[in-house]
This record gives sequence, C-alpha cells and structure tokens, in this order.
Amino acid sequence: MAAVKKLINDPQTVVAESLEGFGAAHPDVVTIHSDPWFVARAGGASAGKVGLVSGGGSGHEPLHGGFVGVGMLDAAVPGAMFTSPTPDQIAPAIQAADSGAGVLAIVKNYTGDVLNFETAAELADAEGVTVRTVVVNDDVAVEDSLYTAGRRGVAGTVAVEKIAGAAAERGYDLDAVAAVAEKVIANVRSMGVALTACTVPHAGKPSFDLPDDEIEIGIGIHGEPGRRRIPLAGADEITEMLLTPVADDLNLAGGEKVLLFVNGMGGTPASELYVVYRRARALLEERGVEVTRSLVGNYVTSLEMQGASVTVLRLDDELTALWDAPVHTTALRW
Amino acid sequence: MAAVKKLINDPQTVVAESLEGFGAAHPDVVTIHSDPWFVARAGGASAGKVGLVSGGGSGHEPLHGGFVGVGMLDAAVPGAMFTSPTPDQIAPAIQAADSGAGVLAIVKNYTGDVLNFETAAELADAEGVTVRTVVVNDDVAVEDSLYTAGRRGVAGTVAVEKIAGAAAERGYDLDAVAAVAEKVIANVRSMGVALTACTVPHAGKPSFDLPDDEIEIGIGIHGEPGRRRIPLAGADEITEMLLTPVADDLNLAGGEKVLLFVNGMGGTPASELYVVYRRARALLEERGVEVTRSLVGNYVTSLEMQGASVTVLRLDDELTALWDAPVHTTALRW
Amino acid sequence: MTLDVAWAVDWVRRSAQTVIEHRDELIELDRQIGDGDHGENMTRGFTAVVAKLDALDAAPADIGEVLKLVATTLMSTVGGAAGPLYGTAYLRAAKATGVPELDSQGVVALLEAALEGIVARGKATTGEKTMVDAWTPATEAAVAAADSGASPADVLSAAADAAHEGAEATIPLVATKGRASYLGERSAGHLDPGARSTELILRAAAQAAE
Amino acid sequence: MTLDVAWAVDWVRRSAQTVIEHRDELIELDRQIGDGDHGENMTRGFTAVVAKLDALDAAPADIGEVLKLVATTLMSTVGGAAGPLYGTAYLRAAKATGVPELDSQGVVALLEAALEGIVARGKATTGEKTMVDAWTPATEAAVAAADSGASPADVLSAAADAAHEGAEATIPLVATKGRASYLGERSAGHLDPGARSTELILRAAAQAAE
Ligand SMILES: Nc1ncnc2c1ncn2[C@@H]1O[C@H](COP(=O)(O)OP(=O)(O)O)[C@@H](O)[C@H]1O
Ligand SMILES: Nc1ncnc2c1ncn2[C@@H]1O[C@H](COP(=O)(O)OP(=O)(O)O)[C@@H](O)[C@H]1O
Ligand SMILES: [Mg+2]
Ligand SMILES: [Mg+2]
Ligand SMILES: [Mg+2]
Ligand SMILES: [Mg+2]
Repeated sequence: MAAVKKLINDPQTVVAESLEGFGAAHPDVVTIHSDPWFVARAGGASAGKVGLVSGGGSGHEPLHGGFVGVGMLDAAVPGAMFTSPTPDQIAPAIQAADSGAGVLAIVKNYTGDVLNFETAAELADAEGVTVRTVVVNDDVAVEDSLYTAGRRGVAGTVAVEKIAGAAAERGYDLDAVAAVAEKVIANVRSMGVALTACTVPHAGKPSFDLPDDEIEIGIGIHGEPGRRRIPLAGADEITEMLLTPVADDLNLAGGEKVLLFVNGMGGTPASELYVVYRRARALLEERGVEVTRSLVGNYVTSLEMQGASVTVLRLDDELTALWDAPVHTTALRW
Repeated sequence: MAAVKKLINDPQTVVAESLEGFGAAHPDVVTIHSDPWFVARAGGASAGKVGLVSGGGSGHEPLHGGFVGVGMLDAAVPGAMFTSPTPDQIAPAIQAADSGAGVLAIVKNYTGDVLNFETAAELADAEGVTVRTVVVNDDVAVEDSLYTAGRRGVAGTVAVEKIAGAAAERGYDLDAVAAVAEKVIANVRSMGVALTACTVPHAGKPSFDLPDDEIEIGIGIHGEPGRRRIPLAGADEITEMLLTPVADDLNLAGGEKVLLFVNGMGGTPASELYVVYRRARALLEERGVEVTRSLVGNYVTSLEMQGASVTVLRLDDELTALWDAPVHTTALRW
Repeated sequence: MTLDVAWAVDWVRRSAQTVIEHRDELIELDRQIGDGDHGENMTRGFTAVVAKLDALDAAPADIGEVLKLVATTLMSTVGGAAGPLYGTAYLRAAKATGVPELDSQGVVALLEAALEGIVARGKATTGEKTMVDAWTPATEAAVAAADSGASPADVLSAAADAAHEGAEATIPLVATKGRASYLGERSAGHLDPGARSTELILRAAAQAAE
Repeated sequence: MTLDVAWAVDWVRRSAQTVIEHRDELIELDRQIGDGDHGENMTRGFTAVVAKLDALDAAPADIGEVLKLVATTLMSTVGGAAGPLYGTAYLRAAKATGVPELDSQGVVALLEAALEGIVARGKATTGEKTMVDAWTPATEAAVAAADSGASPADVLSAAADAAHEGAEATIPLVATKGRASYLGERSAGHLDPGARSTELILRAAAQAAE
C-alpha cells in the first residue's frame, strides 16, 4: 500500500496523536484521558448538572471533541477513524460525566454506535450511573423504516448537543434534558452531497471512485457512496436537491421559524458553503419560512471530503433560547 | 474548459454570491456593501475608535471578512479569487471605517495588494481620511531582500488583525495602533506546506501538478508552487521543516513565550492540524520556549488546498493581553 | 473424536492469521458498500486477542475461557458494528462451552449460541445482507452434519462450506441492516464484508480441527 | 502620416480582442510561476473597457481621453499587480498625449510615459522578469525607429517586435519582482505573463495603425 498523502505519521497513531495535540492546545477547555481515550471538560463534571456524553468514530472533527465544554458536552468518546468507540471507552466517559444527576448519551444512529453505547450504558448502570440515551437520525437521504437500520445521524447532531447542553446547564433534570433532545431530533433534518470521496488513513485509497463530472447525492459522513450519482450541477441546483427533501420531510409551513445550518464535509472552502447557504435560505423564504438562526462551517466532517450538507431545525421559543445560550467549546463559542 | 468541480454556479459570480450568503447568515456581525463590494461591521464605525481595514484576493476565507467585527477589523475588502481588490473598492471601505480617528490599513505583502492599497490610501486621503499602512510579511519561505518583492504576508495576518483590533478597541490612537501592529509583524513568522494544489474557479485546473508522493514546501496562499518539492514525509518530519526556519528566523531563546498557530490551507482535516500542532509544540518546548497561547484551524486558506502552515508569534505582556481581549467576529470569537 | 482447549487456541490463532491476511480484501469489500474499515477493525481486534493469549500466565483451562477472552478483547478493541456483534457471539459461545471437550453436538451448540448472540444484538434475520447470512446456513449445515454422525472436524468443515455459500449469496441482496442499507438498491452486487469474515473464521475453526 | 483618436479606439478594441483570445494562455503562464489569474484579470479589465467605450454618449475628443478611460477602468476592475501597473501606464500615456494626432515622436512619448508609469509604480528594472522586460526594449526600439524617420505605424511595429523579443527573453530569468519571485530559482524556464500581455497590447497598437 502506498503511503497515503496526509499530514500524519502513521494510520495507527493518528487518532491518539491528534487527541494529544488537541488537549495540549486547549487545556482551558478540555482534558484528554488516554487509557481509555476520551475527551472530558477541563475541571470535570459540574455538581448537580445532568452530564452529556456523545461519541463516535474519529474523522468527523470538530464533532464530538470540539463540542466538549460549558454549555455543551461533558465528555466525547472518539473511536478509530470512522469506527464507533468501544464500550470500555464509553463507560468511563459516562462515569466521568456523572455528578449524580445522571447522564444523557447522545448517539448517532449507526448500528455500531448504537450497540457500543448500549453495552456501555449497561456497564455504567452497573456502576450506579443513571443513563438515558437519545438516538439522532436526521439524514433524510435514508429511508426510515421499521425494517431497516433507519436514518443516519449526521450534522443535526450539533443542534442536539448544543441545545441539550444548554438545557443541562440551566438545570433541567435528566428526563427534561432527554425530552428537549428528543424535541430537537424530531424537528431536525439533513441531507448531504459529496463532490469528492475521502481517504481513510488505514484504507489508503478513496472511499469511492467518482468521475470528474459526477457527484454523489445523499451521502452520509463515513465516505459511503450516496443514494445516487448524478452529473455535476450548479450550486443552486444542488442546494435545491438537498433543501427540498429536508423541508418536505419537516412539513415546513409558512410562518415557521428555523435554524439553517450549512455544514462543510471538511474539504469545501467556506466561500462555497456561503453560496449554498444563500440559495438554501432563498428557497426557505420562498416557502414563507423565516430563517432566524444560522450556522455555516465545517462542523461534522468526513476527513477531507469536498461537499456539504444542509440541515434545518424547526425552532420554537424554547429551542431558540437554548440555542442562544452561552457555549464555550473549542468549535462553538458565544 | 470542463466545468470545475465546485459548489458554485459560475466562476464570475462566486465571490458576489458568497458575500451575499455571508451577509445573510451573519447580519448581527457584518453588513455587506455591494457597489463596490466590501464587508463592514454591522452598525458601522465606532465613534472615536481608530478604524481597521484589510483586504486581498478572495479564496482565503475566513480571511478577511470573517475577521470583521468588534475587537478586530472594521472593514474587509475582497478582490476576485486570488486577486487584490481595486482602489475604488478599498477607498470607500477605508472611508466607512473612519470615525475621525484615522484608519490603519493592514496589507499583506504582495505587489498587487501593496499597489492597490497605496492608490486607495491616496484616494481616501484626498477625502480627508488619515490612513496609515502596515505591511505583513511573515513568510520565511521567501527570501527577504531589498532587491526582491520581499516576504509574503500569510497566516500571521490573523495575529496582526486580532491584536491591532484589540488595541483600537482599547482606545489606542492611530500611531499607537500602527506601532502595535508593527510589533506583531516584527515578531511573527510562518511557513507552509502543500500536499495538494487548489483550483481557482476561473482557471479550471489545479494551480500546480503534484505527483501522489511529493509535496511542496514553502508555499504561499495563492496556489503558487513552493520553494522546493520533496518526497512525501511523515507529519512530524514535515512539521520540523516548517517550525525550524520559523523559530530560527525569530531567534527564539529559551524562556520566551509564544503563540503557536497551526493553520489549515482549507482542505486539511482538523485531526491532522492537531498532529502538526503536537509536534510543533514539542519542538518549541525542546528549545525551552513556552507556548502560552494557541490557535488551530482553517483561518487563512487557499480554497480547498490540503496542507498547513505553522506560525509563531513572540509574545510579551502587551501582545498577550491584546490577544486575550474580547473579539466577536464570525471566525474568531471569545 | 472431540475438540479440546488446544483446538480452541489454535482456532483463535488461525482466525487472527486469516483475518490479517485478508485485511485488505475486507477493507475493499467494506469500501464498496460501507465505510472501508472492516478489515482494519478485525485486524486490530484479533491482533489484540493474540497478544492477550500470548500474555497469559497459565494455559487456559477450557474452551469457554478461550472464547471469553476473545469476546472481551474483541468487544473492547474492535468497535464499529462488528465489535459488539462478534463480541456477543463469542460471549454466548463461551457460555455454551464451559466443558473441557466438545463433541459434534457440542460444536453445534457453540455455533448456535454464537448465532443467537449476533441476532440478539443486531436484530437481523437472513436476507438482510449481514453476517447472519453466513452464520445461519453454517449453523444449519452443522446441525445436519452432526445429526448424520459427522465428526466435529467434519461438522466444522460443513459449517465453513455453508458459510462460504452464504457469503457468496449475499452478493445480489439489497441490504436492510447495517451501514450498507444506506445505499438502498446500490448495495446489490457486492459481497457483505461481515459475511466474508464469518466464513474466514469458520474455515479457521475447521482447519484447526483437521 | 499621424495617428488620431480613431486609431486609439481601434487600438483599445483590438487590445481587448487579443487579450480575450489569449486569456487561457495568460492564465497558464501565470499558473506556472504565479497564481493563474493574469488572463482572467486582463479579460475582466478589457471587457469593462470596451463596455465603457460602447456606452459613451459622444465619441472621445482625443487620444488622451481614450487612454484615460482605459486607465481608470483597468485601475478599477483588474486588481492584482497588473491593475495598478497598466492603469498607471495608461494614465501617464494619456497625460503625454493630450493632442489630437500623434506623429512618430508622439508615439515614442506615449510609450515612454507608459513605461515610466510602470517603473514608478512597480519599482522594477530590466532583468527582473516582469512586464518591464517587454516595455523597455519596445520603447527603445520605438526611439530608434522614430529617430530614423519611420512612420508611426512602423514605430509601433518595431515596438511590438521588440516587446516580443523582450517577452521571450524573460524565459531564462529568475524573477526578483512580483509573485514569481517567491519561486526563486524555480521561476526560471517560464515566460512572464505580464511581458506576454504587454507584447499582445503593443501588437494590437501596431495593427490598428496599419
Ligand atoms: N444488524 C446487524 N446484524 C448483523 N450483522 C450486522 C448488522 N449490522 C452490520 N452487520 C455486519 O457488520 C459488518 C460491518 O462491520 P464493520 O465494518 O466492522 O462495522 P461498521 O459497519 O460499523 O463500520 C457488515 O458487513 C455486516 O455483516
Ligand atoms: N513590480 C513589478 N513591476 C512590473 N511588473 C510587475 C511587477 N510585479 C508584477 N508585475 C507584472 O505583473 C504580472 C502579474 O499580473 P497579475 O497576474 O495580473 O497580478 P498578480 O501577480 O497580483 O496575480 C507579472 O507577470 C509581471 O509582469
Ligand atoms: Mg465503521
Ligand atoms: Mg493575483
Ligand atoms: Mg465498516
Ligand atoms: Mg497573477
């Protein structure tokens, strides 16, 4: 296998070295635990506050470690690249996040994540931690059916973590934090496009082969091919292919308020994300929907993939206030 | 020319559409002026405060528009992709930034930027605005000589804009703001590496052709080839090639304090930037240098280029305090 | 003829060897319809298992102890979907084999317990294009062979053959479980990586029994 | 024979045409040792110039007026290094030609003023691998031709020929000004894009005078 063209030393050590760098750069915000690997808030769990833990494969940075901090997560558990973490990483993170008020686990809907968090919750429960789990499944590219693995959790996860984090900070109890997380999950939808594949370090070659004049619509965040492959189109046209199913699935009606989140897959210039944002916003406004909050940037990535996803969250006063609440993480801060 | 694989509609409109999206997404922070194009703080110039203006070609986002806001720039002037803006864009931006206390223009050292800002300053001066200009030239990859165009301005520009912005916010007068900007310029150095080229939309093909097993050391931020091409190496080794000339040029001595800034060129995953950070920090510590402030992320980019640069700024108490001062822009906020 | 703890250790070592040998193939299969990590995940897991085995102070007492070591190690090193699925399979198999030696019916019990564990965790049935499509025919073939009086080695050999058939038969299927299900119709035409790793592991079991 | 305002307008239109025709070539030259925008910058500028010309209510009164229009339009639409350099060149040329008709010495004055403007702005001398390496021999050739009694058309033709030679002669040079200087030794072996656009523009001037 030819050496893969990345700023890494070794596919086997990249996650650990990256976490070490992350911890060294932001000691005021995070503390890195190395055996097993997880990211926790500097200063540890706040007494009486519901703990929030999330996690998943690495390669989606800043998700989840970049969202650890006041107003968002208490701990994040990174797996190997694109591979769910193991229960013996997750369980200690859950314990570290617990200050007696219980812990909400925010899990993206992937078989691996669900199963590993399930086992971890059992382990933590055995140690006396009350754990509740919510499963994020915002990707409308995937058919949601009782007979399938269901929709994936993608960029909408940021909204779940931010809003549930704010609720926990405000003193909501575990049931209430879980309820507001479920409210976000019920009201957030996403869809993504890839212009290029990404290369997982250990795989050494692109996750799929895409001709120069074709793109993948309905991709997830693990370099999987999308639902369909179409000829390259203009940004406005592509944006419409992403926004329409999202808005339709949410049944958005005129007069409703939303958060519009355009997420980059890692390798897309910010200038292009704003081109997508511009069109997505116009399409929502054509429907009479009011965009009252916005987020644009690379927050839930697939390594160096070029592409973007469009996420819409239906807002009410509670969700808006929680979105606006202070947050101090390395990736989101206000 | 084949359509270039980007989330754009047309190479001719991408800058304008992107600015429109940027303005729509962040009306609380910026106001977009469209004839001519420039980005100004929402709410306009603060009475009595020295104005800060920067600008340059587009394609380096979030530089400069992402740094407009309280504690940093008053206005940013985006040119066409990788092309300096014109005097008739810059001059109105300077005027908009002026509240009577004069304006500091922060110019990256490129012939085009220098010449266009020079003419703009003359135009603004003719309108009664006192303009001072500082030229950022932190790139140690380029030989600095009286007989050349000198070193380029690259990622160090962020530090100049942040620190000068804080000084202006604190009420420093124009000479004092210019002096602190010059102090940053005298103490900041950078060097970059490219793993891949980038494609300027109107050019339609990569800025250089790089085999799969070679990288360019000493690149700028405009997709220019670097000083030399070397075989692909591990991240630690590459980081050493970047950090050593930077630290040497600064003549860093044991016991000194620095800001370490690892900047992504746009298409490099955050995880890799932290691998670079980890090694750069270790190398500085080996020299007895203390890293007291850090910044890691994609701040001065070359579209979707994969690569990174390492910037070191020698800190004293004044620079540290100004770096720590509050900032509220779309790309930097604390 | 019966299988003892030496067989179990040999099975595990052979499993590691074959998984590592087929690492790139499993990655490639997973790249087609998943996220390209299955070969890496299994290699990481079985490398850790062998390291654990090598580090044991005393030889394992029985087959169950070996399988439990495999279970906990896979569970804590593989991650992804395969980690908990294989982990549970080995854990259940360990419970079903707390005996010093396995006869043919004992081999059947091992396989049945493993399959039950996978189904209990993953909730997949046959035809969903998962490892269940290799484990199910393997277990059925083992039952048939054992019932017709085959030796443990022949039971395992029948199971491995059936796992191979089952894995190949996943090619035309449209996935409805696991990551490949996100591809919908586009998942058809590719062999399921977990079914392939199942086949490799059962073949290792048969070879260890030869 | 003299050149009048119609020549100036024709020169500008021909300049636009040739720059647009050579857009991709200029981009490619700039891609080699710069940032790949010179063809795009010049196309944007001269397209705007032609639009301005087309939109004029009245025909321009003199050559100077035409050149001033070019100067201000390039200055406000080209950006980069070329914008201020060409802008200043045309501005100085406009000032040197506030007359209805140009004889051969008038053409020389135009070229000398343009070159002075470029040098005043860009501070480059010959041998630094910039447009100065085309403008300088062009101006020198014009002086020689005019001094030997050549017609304005022949003066411009000699200038264009010399600009061509000058541009070609930039190939082996190591750049010490402009963006190509960042490449150091690696800038050798490539033709300077600004020298090439200079040649195109001077050739257009000669053809308009034919
Ligand atoms: N619900 C399930 N039941 C049984 N097997 C499953 C299920 N989901 C996935 N698998 C198996 O797991 C394999 C993928 O494993 P792996 O690539 O290691 O994990 P991940 O899908 O998390 O990347 C699939 O090929 C499939 O055989
Ligand atoms: N200091 C200078 N003096 C004269 N010409 C220069 C100077 N710097 C650059 N140039 C010319 O400008 C050309 C590049 O123009 P262009 O590509 O449009 O601008 P930029 O370099 O800003 O991208 C170079 O080929 C060179 O001929
Ligand atoms: Mg995986
Ligand atoms: Mg340029
Ligand atoms: Mg996988
Ligand atoms: Mg150029």
